[in-house]
Amino acid sequence: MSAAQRDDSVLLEARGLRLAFGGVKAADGIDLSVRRGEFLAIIGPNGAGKTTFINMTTGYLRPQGGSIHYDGEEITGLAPRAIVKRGIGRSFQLPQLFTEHTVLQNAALAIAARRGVWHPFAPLLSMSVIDEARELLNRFGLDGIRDSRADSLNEGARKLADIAMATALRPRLLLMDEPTSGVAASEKMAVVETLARVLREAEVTAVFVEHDMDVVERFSDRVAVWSQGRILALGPPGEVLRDPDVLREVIGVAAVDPSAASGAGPSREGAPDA
Amino acid sequence: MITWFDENGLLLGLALLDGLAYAALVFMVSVGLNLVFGVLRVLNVAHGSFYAIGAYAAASLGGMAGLPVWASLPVLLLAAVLVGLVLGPVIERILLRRIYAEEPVIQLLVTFALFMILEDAQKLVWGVQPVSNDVAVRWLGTVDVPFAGDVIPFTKYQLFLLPGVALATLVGLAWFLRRTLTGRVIVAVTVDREAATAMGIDAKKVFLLTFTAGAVLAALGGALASPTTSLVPGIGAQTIVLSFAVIATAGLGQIEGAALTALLIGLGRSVAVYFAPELEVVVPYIIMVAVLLVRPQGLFGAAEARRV
Amino acid sequence: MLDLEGVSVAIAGAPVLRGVTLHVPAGGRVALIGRNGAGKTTSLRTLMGLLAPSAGRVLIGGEDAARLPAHHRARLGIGYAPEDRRLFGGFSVRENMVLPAEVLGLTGAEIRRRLDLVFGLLPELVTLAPRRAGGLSGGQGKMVALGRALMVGVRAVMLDEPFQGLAPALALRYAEALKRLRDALPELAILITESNPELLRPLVEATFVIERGEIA
Amino acid sequence: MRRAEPWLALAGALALVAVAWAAPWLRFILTLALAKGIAVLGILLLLRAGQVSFGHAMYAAVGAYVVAFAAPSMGDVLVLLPMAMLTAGAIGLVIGLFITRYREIFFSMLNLALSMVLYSLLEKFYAITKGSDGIRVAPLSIAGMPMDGPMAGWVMFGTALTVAACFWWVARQYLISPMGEALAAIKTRETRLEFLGVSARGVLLVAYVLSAIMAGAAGAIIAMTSRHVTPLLAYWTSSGELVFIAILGGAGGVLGPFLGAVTYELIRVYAAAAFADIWQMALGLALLAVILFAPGGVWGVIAGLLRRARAT
Repeated sequence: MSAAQRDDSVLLEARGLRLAFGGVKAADGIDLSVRRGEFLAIIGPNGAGKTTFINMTTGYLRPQGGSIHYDGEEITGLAPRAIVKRGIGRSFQLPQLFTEHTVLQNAALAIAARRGVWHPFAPLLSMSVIDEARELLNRFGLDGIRDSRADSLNEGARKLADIAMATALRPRLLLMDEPTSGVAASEKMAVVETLARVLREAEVTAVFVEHDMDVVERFSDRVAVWSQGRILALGPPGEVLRDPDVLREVIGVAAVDPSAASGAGPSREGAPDA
Repeated sequence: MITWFDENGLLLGLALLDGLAYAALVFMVSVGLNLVFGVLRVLNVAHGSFYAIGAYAAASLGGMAGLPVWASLPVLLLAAVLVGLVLGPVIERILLRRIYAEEPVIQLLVTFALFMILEDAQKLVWGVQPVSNDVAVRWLGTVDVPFAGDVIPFTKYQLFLLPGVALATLVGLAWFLRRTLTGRVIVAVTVDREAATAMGIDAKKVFLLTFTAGAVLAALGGALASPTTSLVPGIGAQTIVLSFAVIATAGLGQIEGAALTALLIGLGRSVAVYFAPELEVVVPYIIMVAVLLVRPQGLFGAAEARRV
Repeated sequence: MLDLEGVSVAIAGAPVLRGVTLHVPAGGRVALIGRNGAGKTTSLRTLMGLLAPSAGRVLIGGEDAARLPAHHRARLGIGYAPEDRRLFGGFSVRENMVLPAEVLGLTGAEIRRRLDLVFGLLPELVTLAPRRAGGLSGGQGKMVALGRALMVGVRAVMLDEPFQGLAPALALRYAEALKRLRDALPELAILITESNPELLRPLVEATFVIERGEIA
Repeated sequence: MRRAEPWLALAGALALVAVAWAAPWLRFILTLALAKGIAVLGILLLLRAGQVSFGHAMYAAVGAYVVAFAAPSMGDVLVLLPMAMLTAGAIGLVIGLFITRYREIFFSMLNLALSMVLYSLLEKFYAITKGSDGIRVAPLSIAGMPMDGPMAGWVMFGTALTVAACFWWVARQYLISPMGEALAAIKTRETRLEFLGVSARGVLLVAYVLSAIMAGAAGAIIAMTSRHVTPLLAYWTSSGELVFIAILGGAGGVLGPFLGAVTYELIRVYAAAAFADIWQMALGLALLAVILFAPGGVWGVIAGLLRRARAT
């Protein structure tokens, strides 16, 4: 996404978010503004509070302090359903599919959810819904497996179906929790490219948690680095991913030493599926 | 208020004493049900039948001719252990072992079928006429309990023995689960059956052991109840629904919670017996609904760990 | 040490493994590579006896394991760190590690000896030891799962996707721990699953690739 | 399978009429079986959401007592039946608002608890309900015509068959509608449903109220057929019986409940005749046999036969 297209006005604004589980601070004063139309990547070590941020923004967890504004309106502590209605969608680290339904039925249910499910006697798979569902699956390259049951899919397809369901609601902001985890390394780039194309076409603003630095580098406009419930750094990927603090904390190399980064063992392309 | 107390003080005292004894019995049964559910993940509808059969067996054994009076107490224990050790392993091995992988509704129905079978079996063995044997209660005699400037004569059996056994069970079970290896093994299986197996734990043995222990506890509850009441068909059904109420109110997998809830429900019910007899059966459920309205996961239950 | 010979496994009627043959020699370090759903976890679970093969043979230390109940694997010195950690959340980290050793009936002295060994290999665990396992982050949990597997796994350990979900920094530390393991316990057989072959190359001597339930 | 179902239903209905005509003493049994099948249909809806109600007999009891109380003043089948359904539905709505917050064991046990509350109220408030003696239902009429003798039996049989057919159709359409499919989504991934902006509670509530209405209709038919209502209708074992029939019939198809109910009632009648004292035991053994050896239930057996017939 080029800078020219971007509208710099803020779509989502989090101020001073705090949440602790037991003694562990999952959010310790998070301030973050997400701009309209941007792709913002969140990186950081395990347990830094990345998923917690998504959970708070989508109403799954209620912050103990701070506020979240979306499009000028305060949405702090609203229920997930109310937040979905305002145009915020999400996908999950572990894909949340209806496992006893087919891929097509999953998509159709998501579409029906947008249009309203309260019709007791119209079949779910009526023509109008099927057409839209197939179009949706087509866009994500899932049409070939539309009649497979969701629990029989491989992880990559499950991830895509999960995101497809979130986009079926036509959100304006989409939060994705590790969209590429579980996707085989060889397929990862193709999956992300598909995803980026679909989201760009629909003019969706995206926030995504990601462990793969290549994906972050290629697909984000800005990167936020999470560490122990705080934002350690925020900026364009070219800058942030070269910051020595970030390298030490997140990527695990002592300094900007090319031999260390490409040496033996899991290196910065490391943690393959994570 | 004062005049009410003058008129009803004795009745209230009696209700509290009765409630305490009753709560002790309810605890014995529901803690076993809870333990079995925690480990096997099967809600055993036939658990109440163990209670009933324990009670009938105790009454029959205790009624044998030539038994010295002092033996009336050990006989209760003996009956419970016999019933639990015979029924528990047989049922676990033959029936439950086949259904651990099934859906909950199937498991419920299997134990429901078992309940129906055991219900008729009781009628075949002990008939439908009331059976009673209160030698143990009479042998221990009564004690005068001072209450609100008055005295209430109450049986020692109900005042000391029942709460004593319940308390010993509570403390013993909590100690066993936390401090002994077998206890920790049981807890590990409760948390994660497969991981426990990979750690070298024989989950099948743990299931057998736990189910048998649950059966003994239920039978012991019945055996201890037998000298205080006359036994009729249907006591098993009554007990199981009450135990369901206790564990749902307490929250699943709670031992101390089950004890406090049993006390709450036992006292509530016995107060109702004296002051609003038509509400006797309803009170435990009113308590349960009231609690779950405020705390959907039960009084002491932890909210489900969320994972997205 | 660990062998699958033409093993087929079906889960809920759907075939997951089709005639898989896999050999991990004593003291060998072997990677099992494949994408998600290819059958890696199923292979390990079958070796652990948690799934029963519909065809083929499972050998542990050269012996047919068909009649061996699942919980006997630990007795044979096989440790297992599942992909999703599966720690006992209410126990402390130390209790999690000690439990399998106690179940085997090891003496207190032997348990302490093994604990010291594992703490030496995985120094991170020393500070974690008193903490409740339920409160750990995913990455820390992976370390504990490895430590727990090593408490009984004296002849072999099976690690299921140990790097999955680890941030790069933690993945690096985990890999270092595996290297220390290799140097300190040369007689220990290790079977690791991974979806990225590059990652394990420096750590293993042999690699099997599994695709759609078959060794490619 | 789904396409064959209407034909199977028609064939089944004709078979029932033929049996009721050939063996009049079975007509009474079959009417009760159809009524129970209707209640079980409601259980089936909840099972689709993965929830087991161990207390739905309470709604059957509500329907039955509505008939018993109202029959002396307005004893017309065409009035009593909707009245019973409405009352059961209204109570189901009130209870449902509370109970749809809970899942699994809590859902089961709360239903059971509330049914036991109703049971003891019915039993203890003798002045109103005549306690465990129960109430005799006053003579009835249909569309103004008094019912008596063998004609009454046929009217009730016809009523049961008609109501069963209507609810069969309703359930069949409902289950493939978005709301019905969302029920199955509650079973597999309720979180996702919420994040699609759909109220899982609302979805479950609709099914719950519908199931209460079905049970209410069943109770009304039972009361009008047997002409005697007792608190036992609400007892938890009656609820267990409904779940039992649902599994016996097989949870696969919408016809299952009726197959299960007819099978169940026949086993019960013959067990009661053959082993008077241990019919419960015989029934329990039959249930175990079905679960262990024919897990698909009667519906599963028939579906298997049909598939084999088509294959050859």
